[in-house]
Amino acid sequence: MKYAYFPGCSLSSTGIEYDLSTRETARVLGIDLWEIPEWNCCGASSGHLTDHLLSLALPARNMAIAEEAGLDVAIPCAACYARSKNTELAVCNSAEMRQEIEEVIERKYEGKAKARALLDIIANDIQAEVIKEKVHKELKGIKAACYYGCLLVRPLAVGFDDPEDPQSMDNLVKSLGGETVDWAYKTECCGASCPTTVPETGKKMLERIFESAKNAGANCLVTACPMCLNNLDMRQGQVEKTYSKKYDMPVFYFTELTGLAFGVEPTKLGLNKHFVDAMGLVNEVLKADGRRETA
Amino acid sequence: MKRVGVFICHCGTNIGGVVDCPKVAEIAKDYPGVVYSVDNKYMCSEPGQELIKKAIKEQNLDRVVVASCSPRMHEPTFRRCVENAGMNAYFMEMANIREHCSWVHASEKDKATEKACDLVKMAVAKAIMNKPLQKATIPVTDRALVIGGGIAGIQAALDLANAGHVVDIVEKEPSIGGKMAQIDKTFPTLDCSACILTPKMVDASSHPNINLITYSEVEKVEGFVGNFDVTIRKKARSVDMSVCTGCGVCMSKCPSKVDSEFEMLLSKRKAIYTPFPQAIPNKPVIDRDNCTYFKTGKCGICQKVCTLGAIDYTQEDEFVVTRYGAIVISTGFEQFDHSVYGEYGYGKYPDVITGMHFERLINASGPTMGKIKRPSDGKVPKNVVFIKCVGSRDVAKGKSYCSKTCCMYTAKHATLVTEKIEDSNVYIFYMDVRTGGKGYEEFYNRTREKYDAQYIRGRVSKVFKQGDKLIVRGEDTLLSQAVEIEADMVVLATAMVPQADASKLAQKIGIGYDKDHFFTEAHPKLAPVETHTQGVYLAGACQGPKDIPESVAQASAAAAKACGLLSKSEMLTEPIISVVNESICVGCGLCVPICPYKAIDLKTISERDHGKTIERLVADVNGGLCQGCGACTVACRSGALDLKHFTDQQILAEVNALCL
Amino acid sequence: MLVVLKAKLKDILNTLAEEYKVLVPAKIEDTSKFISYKDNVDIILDENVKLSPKDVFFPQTEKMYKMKTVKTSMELENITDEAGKKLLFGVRSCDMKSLDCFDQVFLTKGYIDEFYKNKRDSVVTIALSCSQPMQTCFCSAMGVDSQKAVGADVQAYDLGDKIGLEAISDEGSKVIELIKGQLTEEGAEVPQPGEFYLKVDADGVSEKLNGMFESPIWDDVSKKCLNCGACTYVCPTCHCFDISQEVRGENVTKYRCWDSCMFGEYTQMAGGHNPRPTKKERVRNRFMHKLNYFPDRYNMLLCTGCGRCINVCPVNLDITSVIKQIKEAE
Amino acid sequence: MVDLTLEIRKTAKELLEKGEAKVVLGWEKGNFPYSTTPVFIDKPEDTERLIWDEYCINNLALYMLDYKHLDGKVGIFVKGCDSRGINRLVQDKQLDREKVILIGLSCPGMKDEKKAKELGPNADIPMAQKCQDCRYPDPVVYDVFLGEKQNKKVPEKIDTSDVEEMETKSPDEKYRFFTTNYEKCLRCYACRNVCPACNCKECIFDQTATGWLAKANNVSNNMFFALTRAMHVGGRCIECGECERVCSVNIPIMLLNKKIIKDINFLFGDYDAGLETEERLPLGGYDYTDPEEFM
Amino acid sequence: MSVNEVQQNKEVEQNWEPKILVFACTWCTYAGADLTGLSRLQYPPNIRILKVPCSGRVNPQFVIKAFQKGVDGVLVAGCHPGDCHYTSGNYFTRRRFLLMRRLMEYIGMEPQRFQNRWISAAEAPKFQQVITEMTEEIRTLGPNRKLRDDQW
Repeated sequence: MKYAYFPGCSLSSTGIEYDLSTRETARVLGIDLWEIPEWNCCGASSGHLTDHLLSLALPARNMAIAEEAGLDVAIPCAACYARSKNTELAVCNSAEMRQEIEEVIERKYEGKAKARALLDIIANDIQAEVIKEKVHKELKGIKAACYYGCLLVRPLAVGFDDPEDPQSMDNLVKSLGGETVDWAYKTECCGASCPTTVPETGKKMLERIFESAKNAGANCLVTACPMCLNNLDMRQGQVEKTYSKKYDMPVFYFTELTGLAFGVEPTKLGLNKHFVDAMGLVNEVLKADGRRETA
Repeated sequence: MKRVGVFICHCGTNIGGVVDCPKVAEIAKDYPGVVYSVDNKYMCSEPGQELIKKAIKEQNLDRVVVASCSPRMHEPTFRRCVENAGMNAYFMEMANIREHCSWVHASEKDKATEKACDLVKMAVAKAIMNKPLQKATIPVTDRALVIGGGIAGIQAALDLANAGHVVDIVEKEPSIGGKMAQIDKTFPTLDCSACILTPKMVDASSHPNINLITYSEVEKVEGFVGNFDVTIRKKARSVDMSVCTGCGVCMSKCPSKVDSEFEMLLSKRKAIYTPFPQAIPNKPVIDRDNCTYFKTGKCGICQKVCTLGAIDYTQEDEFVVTRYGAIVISTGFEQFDHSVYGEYGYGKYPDVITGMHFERLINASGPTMGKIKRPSDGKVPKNVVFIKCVGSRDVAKGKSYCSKTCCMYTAKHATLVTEKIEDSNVYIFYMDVRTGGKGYEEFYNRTREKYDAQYIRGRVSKVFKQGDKLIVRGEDTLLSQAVEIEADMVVLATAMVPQADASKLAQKIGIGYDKDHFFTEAHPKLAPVETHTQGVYLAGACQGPKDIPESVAQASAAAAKACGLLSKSEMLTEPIISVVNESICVGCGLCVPICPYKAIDLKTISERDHGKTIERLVADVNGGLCQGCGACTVACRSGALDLKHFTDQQILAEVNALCL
Repeated sequence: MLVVLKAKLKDILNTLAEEYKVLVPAKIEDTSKFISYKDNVDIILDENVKLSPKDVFFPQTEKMYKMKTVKTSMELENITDEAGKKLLFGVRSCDMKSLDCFDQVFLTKGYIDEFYKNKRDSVVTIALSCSQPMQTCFCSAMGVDSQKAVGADVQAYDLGDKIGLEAISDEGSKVIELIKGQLTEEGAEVPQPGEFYLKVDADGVSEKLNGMFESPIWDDVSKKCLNCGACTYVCPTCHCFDISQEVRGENVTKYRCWDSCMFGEYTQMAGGHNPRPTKKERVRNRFMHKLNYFPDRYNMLLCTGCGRCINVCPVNLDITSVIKQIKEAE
Repeated sequence: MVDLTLEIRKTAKELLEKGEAKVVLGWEKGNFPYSTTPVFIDKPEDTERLIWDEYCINNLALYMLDYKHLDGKVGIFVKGCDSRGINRLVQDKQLDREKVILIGLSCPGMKDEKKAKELGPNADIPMAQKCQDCRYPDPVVYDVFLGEKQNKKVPEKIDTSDVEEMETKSPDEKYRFFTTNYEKCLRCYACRNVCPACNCKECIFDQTATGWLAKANNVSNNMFFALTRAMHVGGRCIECGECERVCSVNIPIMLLNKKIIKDINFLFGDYDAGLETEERLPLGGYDYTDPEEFM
Repeated sequence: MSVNEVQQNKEVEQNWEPKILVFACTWCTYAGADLTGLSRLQYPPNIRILKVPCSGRVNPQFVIKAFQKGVDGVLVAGCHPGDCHYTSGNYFTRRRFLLMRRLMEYIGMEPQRFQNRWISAAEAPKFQQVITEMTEEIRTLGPNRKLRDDQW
């Protein structure tokens, strides 16, 4: 199983632990990730605010390179995945758009290379048994509130799971031996840029997420989007101060959990880089004798 | 040359506003054959028709061309008009210069006038070629078929039976009653639904002229008005109806329990069951999918306990073919499958239910004996939230139309909640409140004032569980702020859609249906209960969302129409049928497989052929069966087969009239 | 006799083209007929054209006059042929003889067909003798001299690589005058035609047919005929026509068009009666008309032996065999 | 060309003498070496006139229309195309199969009579166009068979290379090709009268009163005649090529018929007319799964 | 008379308007056209609707005759397969006109000039759209000379 790998800007900077854990997880699962040479930024939210053709052409160049290599593209970050998928659909659905894009990127792109969310690959393509088999250290003690965010599973054409009630991350965490909780804010927006631009509204949105996760009995949040992790992890302290609440809920990338379960060194996964201390829970999990007899 | 009279209608300003009618009348004077051409404000009005009759006499016209609205609307009117003046009805030809001209070319007046002239020219050319036709008579079988045994079907059957006609009601479910049997109270009078329905059901079952054919479906419909040969599949009940007295022993003894569809899966029924206590016929039927005997071959308790030996596992589906003169379709509606609205959490949260579930909860003979209890934990809910327009008025995910009845039954539900549960709070999310019937507005106001139901104008964006509460998040557009309500129970007022197999039934019978699969009436205003297929009538929600008063009114209307048809032993048929010119026909039989009504077959004729009498095959059209589609005329290479009123010559004349 | 090299023929035609609209026998779209002369035209001199020149004088569709209905009255408008003299070059004796037959029908016996007459008078003909008759030719048997055409304005002789010209009528001498410059005077005598493949002896046929209306041979003869109109439409002497009209709103054009006795509809009467209902009557009528009725009326056969009907008949029904059968019948 | 003439004469003589057949249809020599002509023998001694050579190209099936009311049987020699002509008449109910005794002959392919006229008798004369395209040299139906069958490997499908080549042309080129051809059409109706599929009692072109086609000869009316006849024989044409052979002005009529046959094969499934008499005709029925192009 | 461009351009300047004949089946397309009128959906005034009981009644010969008489485009429209009031009329229409369209294109008629569409009684917007599109297509093609009998 070989994929072209598109890390995207976040995974080379603020979301570095997402990149580290992705590579580790792929190594263990035997997924060969071929990083797209000189990939360019997918344009994320600013791209399609400025110009529609620009927002399609940017990811198209990366997809074109992957297509020349005959590979589908594995994309961890939700925003990059959404942009790339839109480009792929635009090219497949209209010949004129494809021609326009090909003129801009001066390459051929017929839409044969498919944009695939990393979560979709690991949770849906790879059988649960294969994952269980690879689990070295069951995640006893993890009660995760799986947070998909508003971009990963919507709209229907782009998403790979039920837009209202997605289950793929939940199933993955369960096959890693962890527990998940049923809570209402799975797909509610984390505020994206609001916490920085309109802080009171942004913090209110985050507070509601933490509140709902807390009520549901979760002791940590799991996400697949660097923007969401930023907001949930970095701003948890400010929200606690503003609303004088105590959450201290670590926020993981799902690839960190898979790495952890596969027995990879926590620091190799970047688990020590979180704002809300994650190592406490991690050590608890490692201590709990969930160790499996086998290696 | 035929003397043609041309009459251009202004239709008030509908045509006159765009088409220069006097000019068209003037130009028409020069068309070959036209001897009299005049325009008038309203041709279809009394003075307009008088004008035509006078002109026919004074100018001794052979043909009349009326340029006005669509023939689908006033062709019968003008045919009768010319007939009264002594001219053959089929000498009248119409040019549609309203729907096809003035209304659609409003901004291009002169082009529209030019087009009107062309259309009149075509009509004149065709009229000249028209031959006198007489309506033929075909026998009418004095028996009616009602498809669907809900309130509409029952009402139609009763009216037909009281008028002395024999009626068969075919009902898919084991008992008649339809959706109304599930309902508790009816708005706006709040009288109990069963109390007004069951007497009619009893009347229907005991009426000498009505036969109930329940647990059966229409398999095939052949023939035509007055002579519909309908094949009905009587599904195997596994109970011999003639022997069974409905004592109910078998039902009590039957071990296997199944979710009851009638109770909206809120409670159980047995594998051998009657859908509800007041079922008519009150004799059980075995649900073969869930009966252990049919699944594994063991059990058979019901047969053992039945003292009269009425249980018969070997029963097979039975096909009955009967001839009917008229068909009334009243197959009713179903609730819209709103699982597309994941955001309401239906199916995930048991306390999010639909209006019909609520009807069963408040129904005295329902699963909770009338006590409103939450399906999840059986507690009596305090805060009940109603969400209207679920699936209706939503082009993106649901249906584009308004389902008409939800506003009223949601108001009714709100009233009943406040009545039955003290200090309960009722919230209703709505876009608009539509109270278009007698006493409806007053009922709605009473719900708001006396029963202080909270009407919140806004849509609900999400329903999610928090603890054992259901948080309903929406917006209140009047206060323009977000709203969150902790509810104990949420009731969705889902849209009304036709039965899932409506389009299949329509294709079997040969009637039209619209994009939402509601059956298409002949004309929304002028013929709401008729269909384009003569002898087939519509009643109730199968034709569009409707409440009970309208369904009953439509049912009686449909019955009246059917009575009009069945009252005569013969009826006049459209003379527009195919006819064979035997001198040209060579008997090749290419036309025979074309006819969908099997109206053509080959017959042997004998004739003199140069001194010898010879016998040869020629095609023969059965005038009664032929419906005049004309597909056979194209298959006939030598033009021996022609369709009256749309003959090759007539159509060629119309085409030639266009030539430059 | 005045002579010109065949190679030089084009110059002759060019000079004539200044005076007349010249029509020449040529190959076109893998059939051959008389078409207006242009220099890229593929002229045929060694055999007769497949479609006879009769449509120059008696076109397949000939507009007669136009009518326009105005209110209740009607205006008539005559149609005149486009002006200008025509010159028909290379007409064979058999086709010239057919013109002779046409003249009898259209110009004699007290009735002049204006349409035909205008066309006939406006055409000057240069007949051409046949050096080698085609396989299906039998004009001599029909009393036609293949070397000397009847009624031609100029008689041309095929002298191998040269063509000899001899003015017959004064119209013809005018033509010769025009091209005199390009002609040289040479002593040459009229060549004798080659040997005919088809041998048939037609004399006495007309008289014999008088009593043969009910003869059984017509059954045999007509059995294989398909009753199509091919023979009548390529035959230079067939002149049956029908009159019809084309209606366009209030404008009507009356026209004359070829018809064929072979078609059933030709004799279809109002009320459905048809005096010639089956192909037996029609085939008999075709031969009787050519070999009996026409000679009775105009004492000349209505067949000039051009052989086109034999050439084109789908079932090879051969008039010469029919003549033989008539002669042998008792 | 194996000489069956003697066998033919013997068979015909037996049929007539035993009274099995009232008349025998065959070919006899015409006035020219290249012309044979149909002959109707009803006396045993006349069977000497029957011959079998490489010019017996006429399709004799059509003559059965004249024997519809003959009380007694008719013997008829049938090549491959003639036998399909018989099936055509039987399927169109114009011929009662019992009324005809079919004597089958395997056909080696007949010579082109028109070429023979041009090239003279001693040149080697090519095979007629209709025989070059022939796919059924052996009769598909017969009662008696003379000589041996060729069992030639029948080309699977009708050769429509000329049709495909025409289809590649531009609209104006195609129109110019067909109008120049049909401009010279004399409307002599030979193609109609020779066609076994044109077995109407009275053709619409013989009913000018109805107004389908005026008698005037111009390219527009000639095209109406050509297209209408092509549609009328659509799905029933047995590809015998007689229409093209008998056309007095050599119009390539089969180009139209073959186009319709190609389309029928493509649209409604392969169908060869005249192979049997029971199957439903392509235009005599429909299928729910017919290609949908009118949505 | 093969296509002569000169006459075609001459006619275009004389503000030629495309003339399109529409064969509409009474039960569906004619009713659809009525509904287009009822809903006041505007479309170009170049079509002339000829009512036939069923699209199955339309003989391909009418189409050729229309082109002979100088029409620039022909549309044959009927009910969607399965909706035919006579159950199977339009199935035959589909078979006949699948062949006819290809034959007309084969002899050189531009495909846009002869179209077939299924338009039901409820599809007023589709009727408007089909007519508008077809009129534009034919306007760009110019007047039709092919098959036209303009000898008179």
